[in-house]
Amino acid sequence: MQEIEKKEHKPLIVAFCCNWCSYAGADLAGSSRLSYPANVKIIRVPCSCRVNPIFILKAFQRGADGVILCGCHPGDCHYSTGNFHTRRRMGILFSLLNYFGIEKERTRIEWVSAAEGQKFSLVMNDFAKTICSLGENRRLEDLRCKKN
Amino acid sequence: MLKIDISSLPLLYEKIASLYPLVLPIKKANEVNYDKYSNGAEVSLFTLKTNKSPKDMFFPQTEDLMKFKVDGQKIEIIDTRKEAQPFVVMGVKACDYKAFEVLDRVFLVDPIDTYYKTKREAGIIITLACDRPEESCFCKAFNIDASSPLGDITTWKVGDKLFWKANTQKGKDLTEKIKDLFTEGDEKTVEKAKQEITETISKLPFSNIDVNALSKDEMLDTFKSDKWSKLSEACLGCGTCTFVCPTCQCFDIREFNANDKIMRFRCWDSCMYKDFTKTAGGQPRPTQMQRFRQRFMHKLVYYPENNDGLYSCVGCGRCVKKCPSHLNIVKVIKAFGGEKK
Amino acid sequence: MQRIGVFICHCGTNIAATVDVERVTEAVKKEPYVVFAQNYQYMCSENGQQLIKTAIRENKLTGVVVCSCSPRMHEATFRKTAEEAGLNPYLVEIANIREQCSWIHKDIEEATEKAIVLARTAIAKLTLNKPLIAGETGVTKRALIIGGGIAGIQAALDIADAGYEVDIVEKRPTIGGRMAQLDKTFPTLDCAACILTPKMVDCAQNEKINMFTYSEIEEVKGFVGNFKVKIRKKARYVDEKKCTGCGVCMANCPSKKGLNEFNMDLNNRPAIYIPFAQAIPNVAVIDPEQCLKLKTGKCGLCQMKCGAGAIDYTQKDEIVEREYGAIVVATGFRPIKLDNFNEYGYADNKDVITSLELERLMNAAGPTKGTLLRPSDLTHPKVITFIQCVGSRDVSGCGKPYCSKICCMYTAKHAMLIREKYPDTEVHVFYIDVRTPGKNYDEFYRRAVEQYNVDYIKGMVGKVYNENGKLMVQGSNLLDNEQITIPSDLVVLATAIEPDPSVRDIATKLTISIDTNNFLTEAHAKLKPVECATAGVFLAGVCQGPKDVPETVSQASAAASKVIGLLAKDKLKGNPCVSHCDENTCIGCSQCEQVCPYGAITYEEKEFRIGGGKTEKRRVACVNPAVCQGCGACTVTCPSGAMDIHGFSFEQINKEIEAICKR
Amino acid sequence: MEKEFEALIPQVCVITDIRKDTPDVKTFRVVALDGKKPFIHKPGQCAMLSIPGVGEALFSITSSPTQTEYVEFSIKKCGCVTEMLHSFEVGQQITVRGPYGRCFPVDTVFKGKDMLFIAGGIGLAPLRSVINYIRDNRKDYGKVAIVYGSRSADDLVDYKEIIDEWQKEKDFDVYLTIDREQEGWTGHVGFVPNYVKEVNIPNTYTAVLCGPPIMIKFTLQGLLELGFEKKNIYTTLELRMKCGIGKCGRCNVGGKYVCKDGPVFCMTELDELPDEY
Amino acid sequence: MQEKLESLMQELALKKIASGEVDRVLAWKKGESYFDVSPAIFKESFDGFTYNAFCGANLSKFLVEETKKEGKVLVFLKPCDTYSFNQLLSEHRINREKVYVVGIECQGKLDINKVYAKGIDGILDIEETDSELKIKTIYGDKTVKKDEVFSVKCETCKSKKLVVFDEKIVLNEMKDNKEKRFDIVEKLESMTEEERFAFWQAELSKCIRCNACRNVCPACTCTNCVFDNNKSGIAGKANADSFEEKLYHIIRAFHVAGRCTDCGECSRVCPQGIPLHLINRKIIKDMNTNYGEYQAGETVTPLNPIVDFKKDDVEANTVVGGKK
Repeated sequence: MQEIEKKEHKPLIVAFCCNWCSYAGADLAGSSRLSYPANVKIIRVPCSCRVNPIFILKAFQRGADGVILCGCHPGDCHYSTGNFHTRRRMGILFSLLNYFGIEKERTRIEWVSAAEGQKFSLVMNDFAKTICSLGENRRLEDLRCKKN
Repeated sequence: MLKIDISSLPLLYEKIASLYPLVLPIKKANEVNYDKYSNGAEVSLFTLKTNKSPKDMFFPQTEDLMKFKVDGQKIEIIDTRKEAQPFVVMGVKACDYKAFEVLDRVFLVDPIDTYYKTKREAGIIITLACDRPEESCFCKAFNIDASSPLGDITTWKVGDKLFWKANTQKGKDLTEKIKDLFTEGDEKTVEKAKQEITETISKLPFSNIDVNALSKDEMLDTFKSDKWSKLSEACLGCGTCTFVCPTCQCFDIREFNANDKIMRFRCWDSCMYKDFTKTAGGQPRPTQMQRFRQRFMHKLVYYPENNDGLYSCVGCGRCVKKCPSHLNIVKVIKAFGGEKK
Repeated sequence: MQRIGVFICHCGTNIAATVDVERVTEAVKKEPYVVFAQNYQYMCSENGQQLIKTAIRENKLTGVVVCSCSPRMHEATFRKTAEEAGLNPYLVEIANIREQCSWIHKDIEEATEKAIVLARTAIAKLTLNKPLIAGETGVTKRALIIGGGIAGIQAALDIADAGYEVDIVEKRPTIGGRMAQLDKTFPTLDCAACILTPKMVDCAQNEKINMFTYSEIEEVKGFVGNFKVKIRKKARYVDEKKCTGCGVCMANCPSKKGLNEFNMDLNNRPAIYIPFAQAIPNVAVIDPEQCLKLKTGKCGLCQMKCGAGAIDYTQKDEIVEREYGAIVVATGFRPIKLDNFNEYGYADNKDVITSLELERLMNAAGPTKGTLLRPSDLTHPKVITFIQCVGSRDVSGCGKPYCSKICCMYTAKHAMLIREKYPDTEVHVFYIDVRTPGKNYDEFYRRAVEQYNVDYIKGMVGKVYNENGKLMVQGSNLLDNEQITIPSDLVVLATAIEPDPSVRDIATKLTISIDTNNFLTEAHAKLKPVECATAGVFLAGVCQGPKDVPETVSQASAAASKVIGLLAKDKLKGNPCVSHCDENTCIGCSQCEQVCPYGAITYEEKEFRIGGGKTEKRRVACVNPAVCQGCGACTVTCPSGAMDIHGFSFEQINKEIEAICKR
Repeated sequence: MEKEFEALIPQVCVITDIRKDTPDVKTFRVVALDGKKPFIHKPGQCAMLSIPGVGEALFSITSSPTQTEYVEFSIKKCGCVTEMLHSFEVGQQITVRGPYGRCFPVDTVFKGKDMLFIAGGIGLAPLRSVINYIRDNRKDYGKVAIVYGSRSADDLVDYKEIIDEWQKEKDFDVYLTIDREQEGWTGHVGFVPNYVKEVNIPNTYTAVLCGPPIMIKFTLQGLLELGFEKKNIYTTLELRMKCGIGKCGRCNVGGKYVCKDGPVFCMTELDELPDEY
Repeated sequence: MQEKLESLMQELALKKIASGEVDRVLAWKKGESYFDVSPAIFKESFDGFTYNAFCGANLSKFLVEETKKEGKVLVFLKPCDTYSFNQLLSEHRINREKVYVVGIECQGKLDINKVYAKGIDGILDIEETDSELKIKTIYGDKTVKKDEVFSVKCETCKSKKLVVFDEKIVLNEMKDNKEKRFDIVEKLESMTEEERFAFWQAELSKCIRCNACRNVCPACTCTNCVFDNNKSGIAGKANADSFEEKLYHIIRAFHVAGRCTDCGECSRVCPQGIPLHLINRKIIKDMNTNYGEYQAGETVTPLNPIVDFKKDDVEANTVVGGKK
């Protein structure tokens, strides 16, 4: 038992949140005191469509174990069409990553509105749980970024 | 002269690998390259041309030079050089072996490149005589005898046997440690095989190349020749030729910002890349023709000029096979008259 | 060398209770470029801000990180603080250690760790921040109003009153819109025409107002303050300047079988017509679909009879190009089509009518000259049944899920008016709920019930069918819990309203968003109800959501005040966090242009030096910073990486990722 | 194992002084961590400075070998490394390796000669080393003439040193010029190549040129017109360099590696090289 | 037949040059042997002009630079090359007015490496018939059926339609083979995540980062690639860690998504035989399945699936790369 505890890897999750909906949703989760794991770290972007696939790969390279994108619900984008683009791009990217054998569950996209603090917290808890069960990201790691 | 059944080679690999790391042509995902032997690896020793040359073993495509830790205004340098452990490279062909001499003349002249030197000293090279040269081979043009390469140990494949001969002390020491796998071999069989190979080589389509016939014009005339633009017109500017070449040694020094340190490493670079010589201030070789010319001028003119006439090409033919546009040094040599009349 | 100051807010105990602010302060001091770190009770307070200002001055800070609440809360505050201390406001970054940290984590250790990471990330980003200066653009001092209904008219008058030029573009031949069709208005029962027509006349007479009736929007380019709009003036075949509105042409027109749109198709009009007597402009228009001259070439009567010589059969559509600083969209509504509601028998029975048709039937200028006669046999209906919520609050998919908002009140109005004028008439109203919030609204409804004895039945109507010339209205009375059938002479459907279909096209041209019900989306449901996400475009009236006249008028005035506020500025300050293109890298592939929701990207052929004294012409993307809103869609689409965005640059986000992942 | 010296591994040095020479040129004084001069060099040689995480770049050493306390680099802001260097404050550590390259032939060819130094802008940096070397070994050399020009008075690097020291030196003629008229400037106005012709230095001098390519081109023309011989004209080349030890192949021009065989070249040598610098 | 085609092409080229209609001709030139063909510009001399089963190179990308020069160029494009040409037109990379496009017949191109793989080496000469290669080697004569040595891109030819041309030379019917286009992709999809990972790890670990795939790719016409641009944060030349190759190929595939015409040049030129086209083809397959059939380059349109969208697109999480 003890050994298992020692080996337990604390996953790191990078969440990209759009400024208008999901970041506000996260704020609401905060002001509603709805907790989610501390290893979820949020990066604010103007719109989910600002998230370049390079950012996602970079996060994995640097040691993230899961990457989640949050944006306004389709149709509610502050910039009217941004998240529609995100949806396609990420559909293609996530599928491609999976095609390369990277676990599908490591990448996720969720639509969280400014009013959905509850959802934000639920999503993050769920995602963190999923990543925990997947364990450390080994298939898209960069050994140079590991501690030694 | 020793010999071993080709069918027993797996035993030999195991045995050597139990003593030293063993590197030899291994087939992975359908392609043969030099790779570290491990149990279960698909060894393809007799593949004539590995995609990459064995220069990788001494001058790796990417090599850490040092690390830095930065703390405020302070910098700490961490030397990452390791004491090189002996290792064995097996199956090196005559051309690739000759290429080490070309590299030595770059890395081992003052100031000595210790990264290269330590590996070069630690490496035990087992060469393999060619038994079935291909149409892209033209090592003979550079006076390389594919039938009897040098190295610490030379091997020949004759029929179902591999003949083994140690040339140097390093080679002899290794042989000593594994000699129970061998039986005594007959020198004459090898001699006969050598003759056959030499004969085959003379039949190769490129056997008419004669670098001595290369026009002995003034260097600058060759440089200014209008042939270059025609020769290079299909060049894509990729680095395939340079990266498969056993003698190309251009490198870049770059840094990687890892999480807790900065790693400075060097990696192969190619004079064919457009950013190779580019600076904020300008670009001395702005066109692909100039970059193409630089590569071949370097191989056929500049390098020999600095190295007692030794060409920086060993006729391995990899660029002939691999260039996406089928441009290669043979065409250049021929364009400048390097053909037997 | 950069000099960064980090300020950690306790937010009373909101942060300090779970985050060890002292430890965060010590930790950030070790980060590169940080020369100053301090924590304080309330950073956003006067004292806290003063502290920041002092530190900026004393330590010559080149950047500030505030670890506090969400940037959505106080980013603007701290930017202003920095600016007051002489630091570019965009050299301020916020680390959100309240909403994203102290409020959601209980464990002090964990929360402190995270706060440090968040601070580190903000510092990392800040090292790449560039001072940004908001660009300025001029403002064309003229507004465009799309739609000439009461919303458009009110907005136009308000804006004109402030001294700015206004253009109204109305697709119909006259302004006035739906309100002109109404008979009386609730809750005061004054005549719609009496209160509307003076406003219409004002519009016509106001020097500042320019009307483009019978015109449509062809193309919209540009951006807030600088819109360039092409207006298509459809051919009227009547010279507006010459026509006196005498009506001789109408009398002489032989083709009289056109449906009168103004009267909800309840009667006919000639091919050349003036929609109604008080039309503004009072100018005739020829319906080309109906006009014999235009269709067959034979006729020309009107031209012969016209004393003013205003008729011109050769007239063509004309495109006018105008510039505007702001745009108000007031495209209004129409009643929904009732194709999905066979149960009410609207298509089969002439005497099942919509409320708007009833308005016309009751109007003195309507087809029956104001006498309430039922359409089938022009007799006076004795029993009238109103059915409410026809197509409204309908989640079955046949109608609209929303409440059309005006039906309860106008039904009460109709019922009351009928009972007033024809006391012998029996009036029944089927309703689901009666919603009458609004000043004097409930009183109005109660008058209908109490004073005029209108029979309100809570329940839905299942079917309306014709039995021996009587319309049988079968419904349920929920209060008495019984099925009832009311034989009626006239059935009036309180039909749901929907945005005018032209709004879709307008929305596309203006790049403003539309919700699932085709209503235009305001920038914020509560705080920006008349603004659009697209700067410089404002909403008025039902195009944004169901509204009655008073509400429409107030929204129109609100939109007008926003427009006036905008036009009053000589320069507009833009958001500097916008895209920009590295022209040396751009290959002109046009992908970014495709994804830009604002049309902010255009392409230009530019001359570039390529070395050796030579130049090369290349097609490169150019971003109009005044139009760009900074979403970043282009940055990801760009394959060459030429597109980047200030404030959220490639390098900045990369740096943030690196900082977050550092363990 | 005692690790062998590796030319690619730098030493950590520290910046002990930063002097702002012009709006975009700063001179950095650098010593090793032990406070001593990091290496012994010859005039005209270069060294590789680097800021880990930012990059490495080659700079000519501006201080004279006769300066035994420290080395100095005059650096113009023009790229990411230089920009970073400019933002540094005293006490900052950087890494240094070198010296690299061939120096000016101060102990052979230049000995006993009359010297003409022509520099434009930051081109004075490598020459300052030679000039000061000559000052410190005055008896070994003949007369010295210096023609130095820049865009404006503010852009004249080391102006104070020139005024205070060089101009006062015996047998030193210093000619300063700026490209355009400027308030407060009483000296010569005009481009360097023209000024060189105007001051009319005897063609028996040995000339050393350093500056932007366009200046070199026209000055060289001018010198040849004045009857200077190519074998008496020297210049320095600047190319993209990475390793500094003639191995990485980047600065290869003809058979030469600029980092190893240069950067100092005699004009006669350059004539034999392909025109790719 | 091959010779007939070749001579017709040459005739046309000569005619167009003689009439002054075009200034030069972009075609293939024979080098040291039958299969040694390079793209080349012909102007005065047509020495070495050739068109045979080894003329696999897609000439469309050369036009980006060619059309910047003076004068009009005549180019021979195979059916799949015409798609690239159209795509480049969509991206404003080629000046159409400066090109005279001659669409030519293609019965599938061959891969000399597949000949080698059959154990045939020391090749001196090759004679091509309609269905076979007669190969003379120093180790004896061999015969190989053409359809056994089709280059990867031609094994599953997506289309033999010439989508753009000013003139065409087609003597025989051409057959595509698009039914099998996604077979290997599907096979990979049916593997488990772990197997797929192992497959790609093995393939990509061979990558030597020579950039041949990028430099040959007609969709990669950036003058300043993100991998060369230090500002991008991912600039790199080294395959320093297994991550780098993945990053390189994923980002490259993503950057050409929607613009890749599936011409297969990347796989043809890879010196390490990495089936790079399978990456792009997966994206094409995903886009076809989820966002509607689309073939880049079929028409000149800048609107491709990656810049387009529908309001009711499938959710990104539901698009999967294959089996769990």
